Amino acid sequence: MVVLELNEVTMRFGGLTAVNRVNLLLNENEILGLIGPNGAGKTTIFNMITGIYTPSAGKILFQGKEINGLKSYLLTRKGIARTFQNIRLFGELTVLDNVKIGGHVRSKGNLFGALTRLPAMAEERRIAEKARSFLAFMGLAAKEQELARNLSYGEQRRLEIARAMASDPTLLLLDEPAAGMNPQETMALMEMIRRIRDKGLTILLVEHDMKLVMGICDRVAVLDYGEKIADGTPKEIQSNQRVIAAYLGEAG
Amino acid sequence: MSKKRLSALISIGLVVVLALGALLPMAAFAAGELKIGFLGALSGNVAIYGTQSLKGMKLAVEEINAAGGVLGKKLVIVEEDDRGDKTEVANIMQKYATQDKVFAVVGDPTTGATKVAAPIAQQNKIILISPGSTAPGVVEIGDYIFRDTLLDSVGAPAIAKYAIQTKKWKRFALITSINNDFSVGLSKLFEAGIKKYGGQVVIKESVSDGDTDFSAQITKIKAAKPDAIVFSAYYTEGALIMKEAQKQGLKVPMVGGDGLTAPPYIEIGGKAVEGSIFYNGFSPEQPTANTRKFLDAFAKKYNGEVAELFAAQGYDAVKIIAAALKKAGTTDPKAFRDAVAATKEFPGASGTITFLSNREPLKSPVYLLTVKNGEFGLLAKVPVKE
Amino acid sequence: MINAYYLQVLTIMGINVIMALGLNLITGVTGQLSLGHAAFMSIGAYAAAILTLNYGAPFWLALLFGALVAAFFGVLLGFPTLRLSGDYLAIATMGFGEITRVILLNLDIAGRALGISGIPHSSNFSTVWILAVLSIVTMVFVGNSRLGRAFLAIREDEIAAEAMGVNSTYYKIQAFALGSFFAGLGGGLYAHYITYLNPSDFGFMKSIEILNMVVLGGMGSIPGTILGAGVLTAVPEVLRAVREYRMLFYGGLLVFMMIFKPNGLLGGVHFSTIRNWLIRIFKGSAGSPAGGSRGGTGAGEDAKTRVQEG
Amino acid sequence: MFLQQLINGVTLGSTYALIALGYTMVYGIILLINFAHGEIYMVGSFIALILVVSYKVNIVAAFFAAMLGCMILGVLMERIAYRPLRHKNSNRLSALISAIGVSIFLSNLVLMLRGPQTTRFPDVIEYQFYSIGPAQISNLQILIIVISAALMLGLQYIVMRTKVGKAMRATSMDMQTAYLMGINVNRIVAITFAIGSSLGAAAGVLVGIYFNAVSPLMGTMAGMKAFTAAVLGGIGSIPGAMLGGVLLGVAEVLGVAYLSSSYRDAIAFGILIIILLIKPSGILGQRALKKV
Repeated sequence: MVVLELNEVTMRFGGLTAVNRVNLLLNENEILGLIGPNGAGKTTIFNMITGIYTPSAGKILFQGKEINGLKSYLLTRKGIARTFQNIRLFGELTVLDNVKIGGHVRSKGNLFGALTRLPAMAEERRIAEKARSFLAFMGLAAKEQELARNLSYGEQRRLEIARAMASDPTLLLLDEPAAGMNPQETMALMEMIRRIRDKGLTILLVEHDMKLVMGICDRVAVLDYGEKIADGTPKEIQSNQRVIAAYLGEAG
Repeated sequence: MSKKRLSALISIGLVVVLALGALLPMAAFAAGELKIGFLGALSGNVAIYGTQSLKGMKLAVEEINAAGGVLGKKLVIVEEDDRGDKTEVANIMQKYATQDKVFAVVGDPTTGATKVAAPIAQQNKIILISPGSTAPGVVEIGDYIFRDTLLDSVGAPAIAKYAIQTKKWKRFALITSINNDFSVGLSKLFEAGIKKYGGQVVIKESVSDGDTDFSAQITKIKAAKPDAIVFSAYYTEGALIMKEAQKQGLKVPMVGGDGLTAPPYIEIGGKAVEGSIFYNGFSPEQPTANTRKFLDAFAKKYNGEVAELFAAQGYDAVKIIAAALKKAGTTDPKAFRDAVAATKEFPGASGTITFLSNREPLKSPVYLLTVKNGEFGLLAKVPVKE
Repeated sequence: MINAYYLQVLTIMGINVIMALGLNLITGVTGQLSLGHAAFMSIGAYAAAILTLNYGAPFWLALLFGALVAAFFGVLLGFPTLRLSGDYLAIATMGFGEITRVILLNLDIAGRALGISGIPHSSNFSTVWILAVLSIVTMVFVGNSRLGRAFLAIREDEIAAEAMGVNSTYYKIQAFALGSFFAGLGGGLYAHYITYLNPSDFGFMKSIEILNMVVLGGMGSIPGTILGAGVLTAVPEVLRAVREYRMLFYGGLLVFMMIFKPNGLLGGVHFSTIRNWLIRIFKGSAGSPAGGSRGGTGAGEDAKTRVQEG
Repeated sequence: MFLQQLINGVTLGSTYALIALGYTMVYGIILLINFAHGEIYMVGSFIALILVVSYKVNIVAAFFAAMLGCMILGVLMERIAYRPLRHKNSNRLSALISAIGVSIFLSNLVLMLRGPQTTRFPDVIEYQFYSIGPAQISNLQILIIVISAALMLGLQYIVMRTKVGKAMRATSMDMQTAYLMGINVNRIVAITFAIGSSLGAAAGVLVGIYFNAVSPLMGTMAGMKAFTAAVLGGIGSIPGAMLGGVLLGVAEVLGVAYLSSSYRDAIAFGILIIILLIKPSGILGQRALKKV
């Protein structure tokens, strides 16, 4: 089953075309890697899928329904969760609270609930329990009372993932999850991403670390100057002449 | 110890120190003193009136004490700055009543603050004399509440009559300052007065205290072709309005109340305010013997400063209190109150003052003044009867 | 020892606590700087006073009515303006405050510049503090709920909050409505304590005064806000010098706090934190497992767990 | 009468524009609403007043002295109240609150030193009137309009054509990158405050001359109105400040002329809120995409 489909999606900023008629398919329970040189349009695609930008043209379909221009909180309700390239945690809140907020769309409670404590208590316990399970899953259980801003860089990256998972998404978008991690941390992260997939999630990954991309992705799509230049298994991509040219071109 | 806990401890310490400070006795109570509380703003936007009243009060207390005090005791003024803030007024009044145990309060010069303080004074049976409030609804608060101002309900018709019958002006533009309670109240009286004597209000405009641009209003007023501009608020805006009229070539005089009769009106307005007419209960330029005496003493005490209306009224309030105390022979609230209420034809610096049975002041005469050659000049003295 | 004067200062302190808690919810918890809190206070005060004076309504009904009207205006202002962010919102709320003042100056039912006088003196120490305690409890409950976490998430990072499914506009309006409700409640109590209302008492400076309470105590912290309201009500009464230079002091305080202690005296301190310190003090600090290596919150939670186990 | 009201409005609007230029400049570079700008304007007015009245200084000299004085004040203010915050990387609300603090401090300092009363600004320029059909305009009104326009053009030139201006624009786009490119960001921000504050002082002196009145409380309301003007025109845009100022002045005057003078201030702030809602970027402003 197709979870996400990009159909001729284009994004222009003034005179600049950042993304040009990109097509992309993401199947259920698949890990798709999105790579490309800097400025190729990866993050723009990310921001379109998550509702920060509305595409100038083309369609984005999630589970067969068009989601162009939907606000990001609605997308989260539908089952799309994300992490951020430049970490955006709730720094002054505890690790546990961060994950609890991640579960916002999967829990109930309003002003009335907050004031009449009793029914809310049970719900609160359920929220906390769930949040703790995600923390444990990401190996952060011991840190639950720390303030998020006090975590190490790698821990913050993992907390972002835990927080995103708390919204019970169908599709998880990871924006450079390994940035700033050391090789050991990256290895551990790869393992975690695999385990997330094993839980039944579909994952779209933007990443520069080729070892990680080639190591865990089922499929890889390559962008250059806003256009998709290749799409295939890691093996196919590694031997694709256009891809090599694009990367070498950048290096040279 | 974490930084957080340290700052929490500091906070708790702060609270404890504050609490202790508040519980310490405020001032040693000297047996030979009678305390009068001063209410008014010494800082903030309305500080002019408070500062003036306090100066007048201090002069009065000095004179009384020099003459041996009252009932063998010296008078002392307890002063706090209420900044015109109503919460402050309430707190200070309550403090005077409970901590300082004053037997009388002079203040506040503004109506609004007086309305906040008066119920507390009434409840504690403390005489309160406001040296400035003129709007209705003040003395009605209780039988311990008085004021020694010239009531607008006397002055406004008098000046309207003069403008219409003597000056033969018929068409008036009425300007109100909408954020000034004195002005809003006075405008109604002006309107009624103008109507009563056969004049006509051809246009009504609003300004706010603190405005400096009146160009749009003056352009409108000019088109309405009035004989005079009636302005019910204070001298600063009054003078600036006349300046603007002068710039736009609108050559009509201003008619107003005692809010305009202060030296800055002429200072700011210059030639533009020539020919303005207004009423006042107090005229430094045409003083009676009592006023002369007060003005000289005031100038001597405050480096040659010319006393303004609020200073004279603050001075009179203290003098009225002292006289009543002497007459009552006791500080017993009931007897003292009755003595204040019985004040009749008191020869004050701001005019002759009688308290009517409803505790409203009757001040006579009312002076009608004008601006001539850059100075205030007397037009007429209008005696006022009950 | 408690005479009428202390009682009055404490009562006004209680009113300030209620209003400051309202602003803390908007500015401290949700991170939306409001410079028009006094306007909501005035709306509550006038609505309540008009109800008791002109319609003879019972005091408690007038209070509730005033608070609800204020909340209604909070929503009204919220709907359009909350799409604005940061300083634009602050300026819009300031504009709203000025507009409210001008409208009150033009309303006959509000007595124009003459204001409303003779309001029954119905507020007293106990009503004010019962309501203050109720407000504190409400704030604590809200703070520990899904609603409160949504507010906090918006303050911390609006884009991330939206990405977590928090409809930020909806929650910001709720924060404004709730915060304005408490401003209105405080206003109603104020009206029935001071017994006289005038539009000039609810200007920009009043908003700043309330903001100062929150900033001094610690934005987002309930105990901090209470402390801030308490200190700024008491200090001018005790220190004469502070009373005279008050506005100067307020201005300087804002700058000073922002530079040296932007989180206020008790920033990040919650009732649970204080409870944990107390537990620690009474149980002795021996055998503390956390060793205080991290912030107070972490260490405190350990203590709490121990108590629950024990 | 309409023409006369239009002239009234344009003159009033020019005074707003003069103050608005300082707001827009500072906001354009460091995204801070310099709340204290209205107070700078007030202080400028007082400096000129004191020089002219007490020291019998020539008005032109007093004008420049006021600009210099406020330039120093502006730089000091930035150094004490804003720079520490910028270096701490604290959020923008902190900077705004700090700015409000400076504003309250300055206005109350002058209030304590001078008292609340309005002081007369002497007539330093002889009035002359020129007729335009049924309306008339004074030499002073022309002077204010001309000086506002000249200062706007001068400022536009500095920002667009000079090296310092280029550095300012770079700083406004991305402070971090500008710093990495070797621009002394602190110096550029200080220069911005210096220019902005001296413009505020110029406005203060001109308005003092025009309305003949100076008071410690004049800064707050004028500042709020001028800020509204800056937002109306598109904050950050220099021609926008001019346009916004004039439009606001005309709207206010026409509001008094044809609606009601008692709602005057509500009209100005009503416009502010409506603009913020309909086009937060203002008439000439550009809308920036938020970065994620």
